[in-house]
Amino acid sequence: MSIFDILLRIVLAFTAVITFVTLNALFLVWLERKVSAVIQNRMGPTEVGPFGLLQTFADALKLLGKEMITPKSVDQYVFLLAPIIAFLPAPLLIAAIPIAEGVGVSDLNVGALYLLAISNIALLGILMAGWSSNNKYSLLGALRAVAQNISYEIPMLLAVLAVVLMAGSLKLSEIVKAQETIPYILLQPVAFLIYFICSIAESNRTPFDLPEAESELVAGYHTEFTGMRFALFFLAEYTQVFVLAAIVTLFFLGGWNGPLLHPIVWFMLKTYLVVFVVMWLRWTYPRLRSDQLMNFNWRVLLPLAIVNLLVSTVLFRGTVG
Amino acid sequence: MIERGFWRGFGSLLTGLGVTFKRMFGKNATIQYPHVPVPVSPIYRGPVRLIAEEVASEHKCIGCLACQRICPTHAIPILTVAKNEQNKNYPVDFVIDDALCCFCGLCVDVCPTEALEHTRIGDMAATSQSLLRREILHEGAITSDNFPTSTGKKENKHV
Amino acid sequence: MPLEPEAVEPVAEQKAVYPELIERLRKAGATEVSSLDYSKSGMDVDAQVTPQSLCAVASILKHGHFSLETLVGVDRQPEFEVLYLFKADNEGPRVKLRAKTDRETATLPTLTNVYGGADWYEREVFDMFGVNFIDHPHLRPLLLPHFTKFHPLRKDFHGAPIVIPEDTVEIPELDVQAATKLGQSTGLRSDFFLNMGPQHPSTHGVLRILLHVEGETILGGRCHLGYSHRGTEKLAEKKQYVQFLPYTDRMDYLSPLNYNWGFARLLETATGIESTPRAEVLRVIMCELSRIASHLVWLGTYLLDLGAITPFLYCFEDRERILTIFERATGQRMTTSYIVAGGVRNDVYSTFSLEISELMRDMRKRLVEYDKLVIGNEIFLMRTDKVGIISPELAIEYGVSGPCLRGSGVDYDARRDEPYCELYKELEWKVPFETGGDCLSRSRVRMAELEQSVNLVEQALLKLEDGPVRSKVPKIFKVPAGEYYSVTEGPRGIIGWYLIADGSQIPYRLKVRVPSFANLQTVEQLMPGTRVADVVSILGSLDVIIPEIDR
Amino acid sequence: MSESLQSTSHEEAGADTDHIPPIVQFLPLQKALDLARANSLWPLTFGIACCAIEMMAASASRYDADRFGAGVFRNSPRQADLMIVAGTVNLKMAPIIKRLYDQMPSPKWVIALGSCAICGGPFDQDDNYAVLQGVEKIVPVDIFVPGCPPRPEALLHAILELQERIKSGSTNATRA
Repeated sequence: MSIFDILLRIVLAFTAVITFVTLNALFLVWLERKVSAVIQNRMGPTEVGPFGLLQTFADALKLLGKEMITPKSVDQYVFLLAPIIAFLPAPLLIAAIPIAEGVGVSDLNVGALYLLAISNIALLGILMAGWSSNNKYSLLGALRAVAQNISYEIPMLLAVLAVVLMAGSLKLSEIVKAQETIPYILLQPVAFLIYFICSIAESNRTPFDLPEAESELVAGYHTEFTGMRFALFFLAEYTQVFVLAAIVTLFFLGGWNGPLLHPIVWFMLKTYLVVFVVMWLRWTYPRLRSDQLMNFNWRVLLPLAIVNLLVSTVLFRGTVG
Repeated sequence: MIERGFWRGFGSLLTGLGVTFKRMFGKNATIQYPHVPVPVSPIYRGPVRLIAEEVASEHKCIGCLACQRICPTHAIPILTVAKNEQNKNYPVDFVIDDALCCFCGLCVDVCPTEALEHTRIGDMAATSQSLLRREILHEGAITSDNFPTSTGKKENKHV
Repeated sequence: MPLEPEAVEPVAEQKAVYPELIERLRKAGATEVSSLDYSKSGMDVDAQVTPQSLCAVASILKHGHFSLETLVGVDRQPEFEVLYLFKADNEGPRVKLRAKTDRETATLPTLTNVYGGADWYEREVFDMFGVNFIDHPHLRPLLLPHFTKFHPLRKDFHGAPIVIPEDTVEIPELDVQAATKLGQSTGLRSDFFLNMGPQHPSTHGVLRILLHVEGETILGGRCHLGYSHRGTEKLAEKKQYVQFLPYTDRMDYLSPLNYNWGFARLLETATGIESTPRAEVLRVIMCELSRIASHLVWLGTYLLDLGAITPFLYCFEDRERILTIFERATGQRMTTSYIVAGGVRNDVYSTFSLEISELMRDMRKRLVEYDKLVIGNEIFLMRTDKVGIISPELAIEYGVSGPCLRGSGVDYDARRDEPYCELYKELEWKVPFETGGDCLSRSRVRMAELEQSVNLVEQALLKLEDGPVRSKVPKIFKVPAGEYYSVTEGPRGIIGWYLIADGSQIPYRLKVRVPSFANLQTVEQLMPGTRVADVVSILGSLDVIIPEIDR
Repeated sequence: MSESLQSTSHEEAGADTDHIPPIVQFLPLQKALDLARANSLWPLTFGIACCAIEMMAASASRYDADRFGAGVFRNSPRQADLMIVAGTVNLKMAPIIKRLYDQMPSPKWVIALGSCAICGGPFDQDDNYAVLQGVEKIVPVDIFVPGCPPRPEALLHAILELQERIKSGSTNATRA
């Protein structure tokens, strides 16, 4: 392979991933508005395009054309960099997710580890946003985000570890292959629950949406961001939701395994089902308080995750090892 | 007091999800406003108008100024009265300022000849404040569509 | 025109039922203590106090578990008078203390040492009349902007043109000193000030709270009011009684009918006009519907504050149905101007009862649903249980009323204990109350009240008989000279109207005692030690309406 | 009444930023942008008095302003396009409204909802000392909605009217 070939592949992959990230996020925002509308017995966007499908495009275009305000008191460079850093993991994560056997940008050997590691870069962006805004609400939001993400990381890792233990590999396609007969949600229900809760907390969705708690912190860490910079946070958030759902699908729902339909269709169906559940939760629950959030993690989730890991080690690995 | 406990709490969360799930199949409550008119009560106190008589330029109004005096918000800034040949009062200039009006209906209540009435217009919007001062003496029957302030482009164009 | 306080008519011997109290007030230094006819003036005991004896007399009342209902400043021309209205719990008397001060010195001792709740009231009087209260902890303008140099409710004030100084385009200086005093600053300064509002999603309007926080823990906080002050009480002194009706709607726009009723009742007490039986039933039905609508907005916005959006839309959907009925019956959705002295303005439409009973049937189902979705929800319980506890003592001291008072275990409801409408005695219902005093208790009281209101409406519908809806009212409406007070129970608590009439068509002084004012005042006491998220929860559970407070 | 505020309102519309118009303007792009802007009016969560409740009702299920893309209420002025002044503006509030307006990124629009916001309404009577005679004294208003309070559909109508005006490019807002 010549250098030209490699470059072309990189460019192609990059374009494909960015396009997917954008379109997917726009679709998810539309979906979120429609789901909330259905739950709340109203219409949601209808007037812009068929079924309001173009609504989010109008929103995005508008945000592009908005004046970008950089308040005088902000920390200039950090403020400019923050949304980019927050958005960065979105394409990186999508690139590492296999959609079906051999379909995907890259199927890494340490895929599971990679996903967990990269997704936390966004946190840095959030912290930078909150710190540089020089706004107390932003700062509080960022601090909440950091505390919350770091705490929930641990039980999440432990839950994934249980899955990796069973599959015997960190490679995502291997993990999916291991679930050809029984998806891990049946074998590892506790790990699934822990992982699901933690990943909702990681992507700052209700009932764990404290970093941008609208009624307390105005708009949390992105209070001072306008136009496209704000849109980047938005894109990042919705991509994170998609990635969350994709990982749940890969780890617990058997990935693209399924009868009759094409594997890609199966994968997308399962992923969007999980996305729907996440949205459903958001439109049902109030949010927790920061100390309760921490309590729940350290007192309930973490011990549960450790016990779960121990038990599964004994049950599934004890005989082999 | 509500018993608190892990399982009860877990159950309550599921119950909550159940409620919203059931609502997903509920009836849609939205009135698609510009396409479908919003029903307005028959006694709705909309912007006030003067009832015109059969003979043009003759109104029931006898120029007693009771409405102007009772109006708590001074929303009838101009009400000029003249005398006709039979030495009877009649209005020559009658302006109502919808921007000031608080739609309390005291003027309609107080009118001795029932010359004033409320219209049923509920969706006024104007592009300038001066449009809201209405000369009601020679005004025809006003409706939501020909209300003087509106540009008449209520149908939203699809993109 | 100078106005002398009305000579008090002595009440017949057998009616003066509080001789012991009167005796004790006399001993403490009150002069001219007398009892009044409750049915005519809305007050039981009236006492003149000197500035020196004010605190001593008030202490007597405090030991008797009286709560401070409001302060009424009056410009008697030339001297100023401040009226202190007290109320004993349940069947006890209402007591009015009068303290005078002349125009030049305009000083009175503060009552804040005895009654903490006097704080804001005194600041309001300071705003409006320029009366100084000696030793008041922070006597600053409460409702007016800090740059105004006038006292609007003085009779010699006639709306001087105001020029806003150039520098006030900026948000005024933070009140750092007052906030620092509240917090126990440590040597290591990790504390800072967090400004909530006036544009903040959970302050329910334009309230501003300056929080002194350390991390997310609150050391103290101060409320800044007046961002929605509209000078209603001054306007009342320029409007005829009839013309003032629309303004009663706009004080508490979530329950305009209850305010309409309060004002109508005030005029009825003052003039002796009586309403018709049908009108009374209609009033009860409409006001209870209004209470339901108001509580629904509370439920929705409270959950919005706690982070759940969907209940808000459900509640508004139900509320829309009630508003549709209001619109068909009164002609407006919110600013109804429906209940007037002598009855109601117009009769209802033919399918009124049918529609309401259908709505109430659905409402019962909905209440069960709300109970499942909201009140039983574990996250809701975590956010409200043991948060923002108002003790019964605090509640009484600050004059808290309505569901907030009943959530603190004080069983008082003006509908039952000071029945201003015969119908409330005849119908079968009970006053819900909880003993927790926290946000959860207040929420549960409101949920129970929703159910009771549905009960009341359903029973009242059966009592609806044909007849006139308005009795004869003179065309030129005048109120005989005198002082009147009337109390009704709104969705947020006691709505009191204090009227000083001089016999003309226009009130001499009209003071509204709004429930949210006293309820909100407790928030400064509840905040220390909680977290930022709790402030939102506490504020939401108090269910305040800012334009009602600011007037 | 408020001389000082009025004189500064238009020059300082974007007081905390320097507004530089783009050098090259493409007409079709401008058209597309206007279309997008018209269909994506995010209002600022900002209620003052009675009208705020009707504003909330307009976004609730029965009227659902989200159908037109105007249901995304933003709490931060930095992310809002439309300021709906819903209620009485008094002298204490006026500087804050001005400030909020300045904090919004252009292009931005203002709807004066209800009598009070238009001209002081029922409260600007008999030399009232507290109330501003309409929010127009401090910020440029695009649409006036009479009513006390206006019905939710009046607000929807105002939004539609504003959309038309944005599409035809005839609003007060400066184009970015």
